[in-house]
Parts: sequence; structure tokens; C-alpha cells
Amino acid sequence: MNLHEYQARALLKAAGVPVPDGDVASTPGEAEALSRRIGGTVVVKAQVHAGGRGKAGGVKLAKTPAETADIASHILGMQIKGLTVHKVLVVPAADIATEAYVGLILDRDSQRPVFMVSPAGGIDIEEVAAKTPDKILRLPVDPRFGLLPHQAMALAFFLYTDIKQVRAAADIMQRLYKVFVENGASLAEINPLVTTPAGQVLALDAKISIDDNELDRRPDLAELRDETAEDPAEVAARRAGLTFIKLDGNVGCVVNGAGLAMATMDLVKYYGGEPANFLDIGGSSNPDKVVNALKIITADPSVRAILFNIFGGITRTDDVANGIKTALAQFPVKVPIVVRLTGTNEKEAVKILQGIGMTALSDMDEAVSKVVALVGEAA
Amino acid sequence: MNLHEYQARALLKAAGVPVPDGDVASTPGEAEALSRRIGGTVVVKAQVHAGGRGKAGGVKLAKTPAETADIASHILGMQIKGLTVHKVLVVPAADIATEAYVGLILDRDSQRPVFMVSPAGGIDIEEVAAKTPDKILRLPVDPRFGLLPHQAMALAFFLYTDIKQVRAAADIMQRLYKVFVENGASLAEINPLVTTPAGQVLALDAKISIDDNELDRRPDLAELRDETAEDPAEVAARRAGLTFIKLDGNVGCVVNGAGLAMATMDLVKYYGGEPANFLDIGGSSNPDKVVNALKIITADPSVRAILFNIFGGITRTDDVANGIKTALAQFPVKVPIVVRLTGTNEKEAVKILQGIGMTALSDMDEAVSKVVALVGEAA
Amino acid sequence: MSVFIGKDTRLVVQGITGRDGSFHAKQMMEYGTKVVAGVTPGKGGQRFEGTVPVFDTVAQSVAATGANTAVIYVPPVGAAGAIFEAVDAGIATVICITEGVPVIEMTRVMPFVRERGARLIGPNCPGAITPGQAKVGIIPGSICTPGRVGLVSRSGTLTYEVVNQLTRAKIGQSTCVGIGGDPIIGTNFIDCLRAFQDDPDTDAIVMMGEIGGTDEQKAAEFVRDHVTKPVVGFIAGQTAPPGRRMGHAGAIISGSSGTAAEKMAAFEAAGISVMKRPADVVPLLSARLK
Amino acid sequence: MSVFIGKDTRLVVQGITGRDGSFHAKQMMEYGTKVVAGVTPGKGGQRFEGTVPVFDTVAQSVAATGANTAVIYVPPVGAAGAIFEAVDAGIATVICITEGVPVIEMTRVMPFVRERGARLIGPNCPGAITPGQAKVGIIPGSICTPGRVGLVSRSGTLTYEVVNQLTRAKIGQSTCVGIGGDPIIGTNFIDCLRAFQDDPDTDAIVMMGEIGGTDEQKAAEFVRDHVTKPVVGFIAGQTAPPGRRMGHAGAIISGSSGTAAEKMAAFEAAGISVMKRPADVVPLLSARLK
Repeated sequence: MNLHEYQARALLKAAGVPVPDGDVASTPGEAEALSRRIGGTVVVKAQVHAGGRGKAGGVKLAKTPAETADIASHILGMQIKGLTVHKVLVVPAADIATEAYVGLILDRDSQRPVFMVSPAGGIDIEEVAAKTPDKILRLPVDPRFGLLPHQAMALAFFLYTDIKQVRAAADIMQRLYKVFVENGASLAEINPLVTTPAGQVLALDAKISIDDNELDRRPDLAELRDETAEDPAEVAARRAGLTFIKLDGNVGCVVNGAGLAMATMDLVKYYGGEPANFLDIGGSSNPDKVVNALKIITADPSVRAILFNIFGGITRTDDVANGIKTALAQFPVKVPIVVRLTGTNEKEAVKILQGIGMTALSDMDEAVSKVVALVGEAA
Repeated sequence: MNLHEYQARALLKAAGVPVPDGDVASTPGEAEALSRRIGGTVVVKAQVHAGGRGKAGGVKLAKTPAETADIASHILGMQIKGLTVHKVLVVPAADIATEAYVGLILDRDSQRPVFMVSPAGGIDIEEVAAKTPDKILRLPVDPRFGLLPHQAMALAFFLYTDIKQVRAAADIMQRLYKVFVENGASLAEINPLVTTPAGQVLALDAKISIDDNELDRRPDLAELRDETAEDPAEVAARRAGLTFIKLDGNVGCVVNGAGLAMATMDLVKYYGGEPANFLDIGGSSNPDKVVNALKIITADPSVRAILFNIFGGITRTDDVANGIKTALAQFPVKVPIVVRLTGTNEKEAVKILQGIGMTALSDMDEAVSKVVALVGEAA
Repeated sequence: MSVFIGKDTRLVVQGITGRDGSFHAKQMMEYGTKVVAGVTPGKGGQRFEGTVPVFDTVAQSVAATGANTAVIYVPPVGAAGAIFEAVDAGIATVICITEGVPVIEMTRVMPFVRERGARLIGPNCPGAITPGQAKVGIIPGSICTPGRVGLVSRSGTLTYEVVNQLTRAKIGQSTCVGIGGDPIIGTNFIDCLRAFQDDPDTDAIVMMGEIGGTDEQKAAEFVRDHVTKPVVGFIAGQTAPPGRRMGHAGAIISGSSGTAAEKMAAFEAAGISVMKRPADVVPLLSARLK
Repeated sequence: MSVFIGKDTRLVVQGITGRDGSFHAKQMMEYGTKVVAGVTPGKGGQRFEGTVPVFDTVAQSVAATGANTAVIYVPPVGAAGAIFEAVDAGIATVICITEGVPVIEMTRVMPFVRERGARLIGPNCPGAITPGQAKVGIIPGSICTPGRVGLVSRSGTLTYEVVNQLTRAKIGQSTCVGIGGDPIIGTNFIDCLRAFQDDPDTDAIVMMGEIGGTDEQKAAEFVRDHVTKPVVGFIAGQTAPPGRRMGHAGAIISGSSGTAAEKMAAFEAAGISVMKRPADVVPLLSARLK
């Protein structure tokens, strides 16, 4: 789960990382009041889960409270990469002497949190990594010992020479690491970490992603989720215990298991079709999940046919068949449905489907090629 | 540094360990008010750094606020093992179903924090260890991983069978470990850990010792030191940067280095004398320390002679000689002083002492046998 | 012979009285797995299904039954603790089925597992099965048949799909291992490839990967350098969009890294026969086994 | 040959620009120790005494000078971190002079030191000296003379006292090691006894213990079982009261355990000649060396 900049800022601030003054506003009036409180020139920053906000016109300077209100009224409601801006962050326009990059990721290979820092900050770190890899210092942290003081200093020395700034940055590294570990982050970035002409070290922008697995035990973090920034269908799916990702095609897919769901999408493509979604109903056998899955898929007007691909293991195929039966009784499904199911309680499932006039296929390739053909006919 | 029960209780409570209601009082009136607030029968407990408070009459039940005031007025000011009671803890008299022991020590051998728990609580754990060692479970904690959940459960299962109590006790173990590590304790004990007839698990009494080395970086803990519970000479010595321990003899000792100080005491005894103190002026060369050391030692009326034993390494012996000279000029010392010094700047030191009519010996045995002889003559 | 589990497996089921644990404990027992103990704190002394002794702690179960393998069905919040407990009790092979274990917890679990020389499979995995000998986890026993093809997969139901294709084509399996779809897992492709390469009862290997990370690329290098047995591979997620987590916590294309195309190319370069779809497994394997 | 330090010692001084660090760095240089580098964060690029290069980090100093030994004079609050840094930089022998290191920090330092296979001496110790070769720490060089007696001690000035007695009696030392008076230390008596036993240039061993803990008792057992060279021992604190910390954090009799009497008895039982007072060292040693 990605946090908004203002949320990431709040976590860092609570951990003692120096961030500029400022706060978030949902209306031009709030933004104006903040601007007045802060005084001087401020920056108004769109809060959306998208990179390149600046280029998209989502980050602007405002010299007066009135101008802040004006700019906020433009940015609020703006679309950036398909996402509507609902909030802006208003912060003082900082004088910047230098910009550095500080990132901390959960690295799969080393199975550790890994710091990446670079004095070339404020820009895309992947670009720096590709073009000037010697400008990045990479440091894995052994979670048994945590970030050791000399490691924090080594990271800081890579960014600064002035010992006061080095110590300030090392302190920020320690606090960032603490935020990362205590909140189960998969990514925590300060970009840019700036120095002011007076020599202060400040986190000017921050990005934090929380491991979704962390949210169950951390309702305080789960509350930070901004569902207005997500596809409504994906929100509905998550609430129903489904994993759903909207795609551009027209073949709706209902599958049990993430790997099989991906392989099903791939097979749709293989047979010349285009999947409309990724949808994993998970391992449990709840007919309600199937009903909800069908509701979500049929709400997508581009879906021309629906494919079920169920390999019964923990999932009982008769539960899935019952779910289809219940759904069709509750609401009309106007596109054809192709069902493939095999495994646990397959015979019972086939009977249930036959009872409502449907046939069940047992071969994945047969089912996929059939659904692709149906879409072709409909077109 | 030992904490009082009420201080240890506060640390545990802040960490979420369930402790009975109650608070500390310095006057009978405060105790009475607490008793009224708590309601019902209360226990009034003397707050002194000494075991066996109960046997000494320092722990009493009081049925009413008036009785609480009466009992508090008896306990406050009472002497327990030579220590004056300045504070009492007033807590509700808990109904107790079972009593267990939970201790956590910094173990030198394993170099780890080690839990010791026993269902035979409320009594002296060393006695349990000696008589029924199978009633104690010992569990070292790897500080790299902390107290693992199953370890906390194993400790708790050793005390209880009811799963609710087991889980409650496991939770207490985790919190106790956290208190231990975060406050740099060398010992943290809950004795007894009780269950109430209703099944609640409560820390009824607690004892925590903080590693003295921790205090420099933790002023909040250093503030908990109760100097009224210490020998005033030892307090004065600590403030002067000296390590001083009062003993029963009559030969005052001023030594640099803890090992040499102990060996000097031993040698006094070897030659038939009795050391009046342990006193280590430490490694640095500050003449003021010597002045303060002499002040503290001469304040002890049982001291009949004073021995300096200085092996100059970091310590410059001329600094020590200057300290003696300054002290003697500042205040009269009515007992004989024998000085042994050797090492760094020995020649200069000898000259300084000769200048004030003193001789310096260079051999430790000679000096000690001489000071013991002087005490013998004086007797 | 077999890989990781087999006829010598003496299994303790952690969370045996829970919803998932009890269901699958029964399934494993029916399959013939030696389920020697269960663990549920507070239920020590009971018997599961009237036969399997239940203990409060894994250490007690090991002392009483000589369990050497553990399977974990406890909820996410307790799963990492359950792995620590099993490893600390001296269990050699720990299989964690639980999905949703916080990844930061796994960063602490893994050094512990390694220090103790234990093997962890998972978390968030379907477990392993050595057909005819032992089933540890949730892979349906009915779709497997004993044989000489080893299978390793990051997925659950996709594994079933492929195993099923093999069984229908009368190609039996030596051991099937689901290593799990999380970013940090105890046993990776290379561990399994090495085990299959060393297993005298395995003639060929099927490897089911997916998008995200670089495990498949490294596995391909390992195959190129160290595996002499034929390997057939698949990558799920050829049509997955970048930046989205495709169900599995680990199945995410970061920037341009971890794509299916990249992984399939690595497979090809290493001499691994690449399946375009699950149904390709039988013809490709048959061709390589000739 | 020598123990822990010697002519191959290439020393980096951590905290070289501090009050204690600079004083003792000079003393060590004057003694002839190869002080190849100093470390003080923020002072990288300077030269100490016009000759010794100062670095911001230990890693830099190792890369530039090939330092293999570190001595730490940084204040207590930074001392544990300085040990981590030295070990992490690949330093083989780390000697921590600093007094007052929080003991809880040492519980975290020690596993790190062990995992990396480094040797830590101290903290809160006077260091070591191999007379005529190298002095690392604060033991006055003037009282030592080269020879064939190894000395190990938990104390500082008491060590000087005994070394001085030896030197005055023309009994030279192979190496003198102060292991420190803290409850948790990197190198204990047994480590030193083993090293002296294995050192062809050591003929006899002097062991200076004190009250508190059980290290001397264990060392006595080790002497009984593994040391063939004569050992002479002393225990300071025969007159110390129980329950009081006698200056050293580790010098405390807990209950009835850790007393001088107990330790002296253990020495006797192991065939160690027990000194009743420091001056006994020369006659006892002379008798054992005949």
C-alpha cells in the first residue's frame, strides 16, 4: 500500500526526522489558511500516487495566501495520470543548497532492508543507477543488529563532507530505518534530502510503501489507505476478499490462485484474446466470493465474455458452482460464461451447473479457446 | 543502581505490565488519602533498598484510611537494616491464588539476559535454586532476536496451565524483557507474580537494578537515584568522581585503580590491620580528587591512619602529591599519613612531599606494614 | 529417495486444531503421511482425531514423538513465531503454508533458520508432496502419481494444473515442491534444483516461475552451470502490467525488471525448454526425456 | 612470537584526536608500536603528530594502511559502536580501553564479534603489551621488560604493580594482557591461558583475578586440564564485603558466590600457586620455574 506524501511525512516527523513545516489541505480555503500561517512563499503539492507530479502541473509555487488559494483550486480536482487530486500539501518554499537521495527497500535477494543513497538527488534514482552507478552507495542492513552507528555514518559521509551535516544525516538514516522496520515498509524514500544554505538537513519529499501483509495487525496503518485514489472495482474486490486488477481487454477472468490466474490471462492472450482483469478468488470455498466476483466483472462494460478457471484443491468446485448459480439468480449476466473446473468435488459441481443449463469443461486450453472464440463472434 | 519498588513498578506499568493500583506516599496524610482513594484494605510497604522488609515490620495491612495513616506514621522514619524509611507504597490488599517468581538477569557466563522463573514464588529464589532446582526454568535470550514468542510461552507454561493465564504471563515476560533492555537493567524481578482468585495475573512486587554505566546516557534514570538511602560519604565520593565504599576498619586507604585498591585492603588485613574503606581515585590526575578523598576519609572518626598507594600510569604521582599538599594546607589531618607512590613523575612527587616534610615509600608492602604498625601504636 | 520429505518424514502440525490445520491434517493422514503430533498452545494432552497427540509446544512434541518435520497452519500474526519455535525445537524441515506473513518478520526469521541449519519452505506456499510417501501441505494427493519428474513452483493451483497434466499423461513425479509466492522465502529455485539434481530418483525437472524478482534468472544460470538433467520451465504473468502486485506479494514487475519476457529469455539461454502454456509441459518433457 | 599483539601489529587508533586517544597514541608511538592510522569522524585528511593519517571511518583506514589491530579511546556512549565499526571493517584484534560501556550494549556486540571471528579485548581494560615489540593501550611501557612470562589480569594498576615486581626481579614478560573488569568482556582468562600455553615464547603464566563471577574458577579447571606450563595466581578482594561493587562493574560478590576464598581454593585445587599478596609473585614464580 502506497502512502501519500503527507502521510509519509507524518510518519517521518513522528520519528523525529526534520521535515519542513506545513500541512495538508482539502479545499482552497484550507490551503489559504495554511499559507497564511506558514508565511512567505509556499509550495502547493498535489497528493496523488503518481510520479512526475511536477511535470503534470501538480506542484506550484505561491507567493501569497490568495495565490495559494487560487493555485490550490486549480490543483484540487485535477487529473494526474488518471488519478483525481483530492488533497494538496502546503509547505514553505525552502532555499535549497544541495539535493540528495535516500532510499530504503526490502531487498528480495539479500532478504534484508537495503539502503541506497546518492548525492545526485531529486531525480529518478533508477536513471542514476543506470548511468552513474558509482554515485549510489548500497548498504544492506542485518536485521539482527539493526543499522549500526558506523553504517549510518558511512551513508552520511557518502552524501556530505561537513561533519555537522554528516551527523544530522546519520541521525536521519537511523530514524528512517526505525520507521521502515516499525511500520513494516517495503519502501521508504526521502527524495530529495536537502541541505539549506544555513546548513540544515531536511527531508523535503517522502514516499513510503507499506507491506500489505502488515495491515492486518496494524489497523492504524490500514486506516491510511486512500480508497479514492484507487479503482472503485478494486476497492470493492478487496472488501470482498478478492484480489482484482483491472486490465484493458474484454475477457473477464475468475480464477482461484494467483499463479493460475496469471497463467489464465496469458492463455487468453495466447489464443488471441485480451484479458479484462486479473481476479483471484483465493483458496477458501465461499460461494459469496463467486457472487461478488461476478458482480465486479459484469460491472465492467468492456467485458464481452466471462471465463471461470477453477482447479479444486482447498477450493471446492461445488462451492464455486453454487456461487455461479446464486449469482445468476440474483442478477442478470448478459455475456456468455465459460466454466472450466476440475478437482475437489468436481462431479457435484458439474451436476449443479447442469441443473442451471450450463456445461463445465475440464480442460483449461479448451475453455480458454472457447471463451476467446465467443468474444470473437460477439465482435 | 537499585530502584525502589515504587520506581520499578512505575517502569513496569509504563510498559503495560499489570500492577495493582496504588501510589507512593511520604507522609501519613498522603498515605491516608491514597487508602481512601483505593478503598478497602490496603498494604503499606516501606520503600527501602533491603530484603526482608516484611520480617522487619516494614509491610503491614491497614483496614481503614485512619489505620493506614497510623501504620504509615510508624513505618515512615523506621530503620530497616540501617536504612531509614522515607516513603511508603500504598496498594490494595490483593486476594492471592498463586505466587510465582519471574526474574531476568544479565548473565556474565552466557553474556546474555537470562530469565529465571519458578512457580515457587514469593520466597527467596536462591533458596529455591539450592533446594529444588527443578522448580526453576532458566532461559537465556539471544539479544539479536529478542525474546521469541514461543520462549515467552514456554516460560509462562512453566508457571501456569490455564491458557488465559499462560498468555497473560507470556505477555508480561515480553514487556519485562523490553523494560530490561530499554533501561539497561542488570536485574529485573517480579516477585511475586500472582494470580487472583478471578484469574488475573498481576505483578505484586518488583525489583529493578540499573547498570551504572547506563546512567550517563540516561539522565531520566539517573534521576531515580535515592541518595537518602545511601551512605552520605559514598554520595559525596560519587559526586567527586571517586568510588568509595565504607568498611569497618580503621586504616583509611586512597588508591588508584579498583584492583590495586582491593589488593591494598587485602594487604592491610594481611599485615594485621583492618581497612576503613575502599577508595579508588580512578585513572585521571586531578589533584582535587585527592583533596576530596582526604576530606571524605578524615570525616570518618574511626580512621586512625591513612595510606596512599599510587601506581602511576595515566595517573601522575606528582598530581597526587600536589593534592596531598593542597589538602593539608586547607584542613588539618590529625592522623598519620603513609604515602607509597611509584611510576609516572615519581621524582617530582617525592620532591613535593619532601617539601612539606613527608617521605614517600616506593614499596607497597613496606607502606602497608608501616601504616598498620602506626595504627597499632595509636591503639 | 526423495527431496525434502519422504517416508522418513515424522510430521508435527502446528495449529492442528484450527480450521485449516485440522482439515489438512486429516487429508495428510489419509494420504499416509506420518502425522506424529500436533501443537496448539493450551490444548496439550488432547488427541486429534482420537489418535494424534496434541502438545502445548513444539519442543514437547519433538521430545515425545521424534518429529523431524513441521507444517504451519497458524494465522499470519503468529506464523513467524511458529517458524522460530519449530526451528528452535530442532525441527530440520519447516513448511509454512500461512499466507500473509509480514515480510519484515521474514527478514528476522531467515537468519535464525540459517544459523540453525534448518530448511524452511514457504511461507505462503502449498507445501510439498512425494507421491506415495508423504504429503506435507495442501497439494491434492489425488492429482499426483509416483514417478521420476521433480517439480518446483512459486504457485499453488498452477502447480496442480501442471501436475495434473503430467499424471494424465502417465508421467509420475518424484517430489513436487511449492516454494511460495512471497518476496522472502526460505527455499528458492536453486535449492530445489540442486536437490533434484542430486536425487537419484529424479530424471527431469519442471520449474514453474512467475513475474517479479530475479530468482528465475539466477536459477537459469544455476541450471546452465550445474544441472545435467533436462529442465522444462514456465513463467506466469506474460500479460501482467508493471507495478501491480498480481496476488502473490512477490509477483510484481518493478520498473522494467522481473518481466516474464526477461525470465523466459534467461531460461532459453540456459537450455531450459520454455513452455508457452501449461499444456506444453507434456510434449516438451517427453521430447527432453527421449 | 607473542600473544595477540606483536611486531606484526599495524594499529589504528579510534578516537585519536580526543584527550585520552591523543595522549596514548603518542605514548604508543614512542614505545615503537606501528601506529598506522587514526580515526575521528570529520577529521579525515588530517595528520596526527604530523605523521599518522587520520580517517573518517575505520574502513577507510584499513583500505589505506592495512591496519589489522584497533584500539578504542572513544567515550562510553560511542564505544560499542566503535567496536562494531572496527570488526565490520575486518580488524582482527580490537582492544577497547573505554570504561563505562553499557553492559546491555556488550550483549549485542559480542555475537557480532564472534560471527566475524574477531578478537575483542576489554572493554574497560588497560590493553596489552608485548615488551620490545608493541604496546596497545595504556600499560606503562617503562615497567615492562622482554622475557618469557605471560601475564593476564582483570585489573589495571594492580597489573602494573605485579609487572613492576617481575621487572625489578629481572623476570621479563612475553605479553601482558589486561582483560578488563566488566561483567561482559571479549577475551577471558581461558582465551589468554590457551594463547600462552600455545606460545613457544612463554614459559610460565601469572593470572591476576578478582572477586565476582566465575571466570577464575573456570580458568582454574582449564589450567588443570589443558595447561602444562606453571601458573601463579592472585585474587584481589579478599576483604571485600558482599553485594558491593568494588569499582569494577564486575567486581561484586553476589550472595555467597564469587568470593576470593572460593576462587583461591579453585586455584589451589588446579595446581595454581596462589599468591597471598602481590609481592609473592617473584618467589612463587621462581620456585615454579626451577
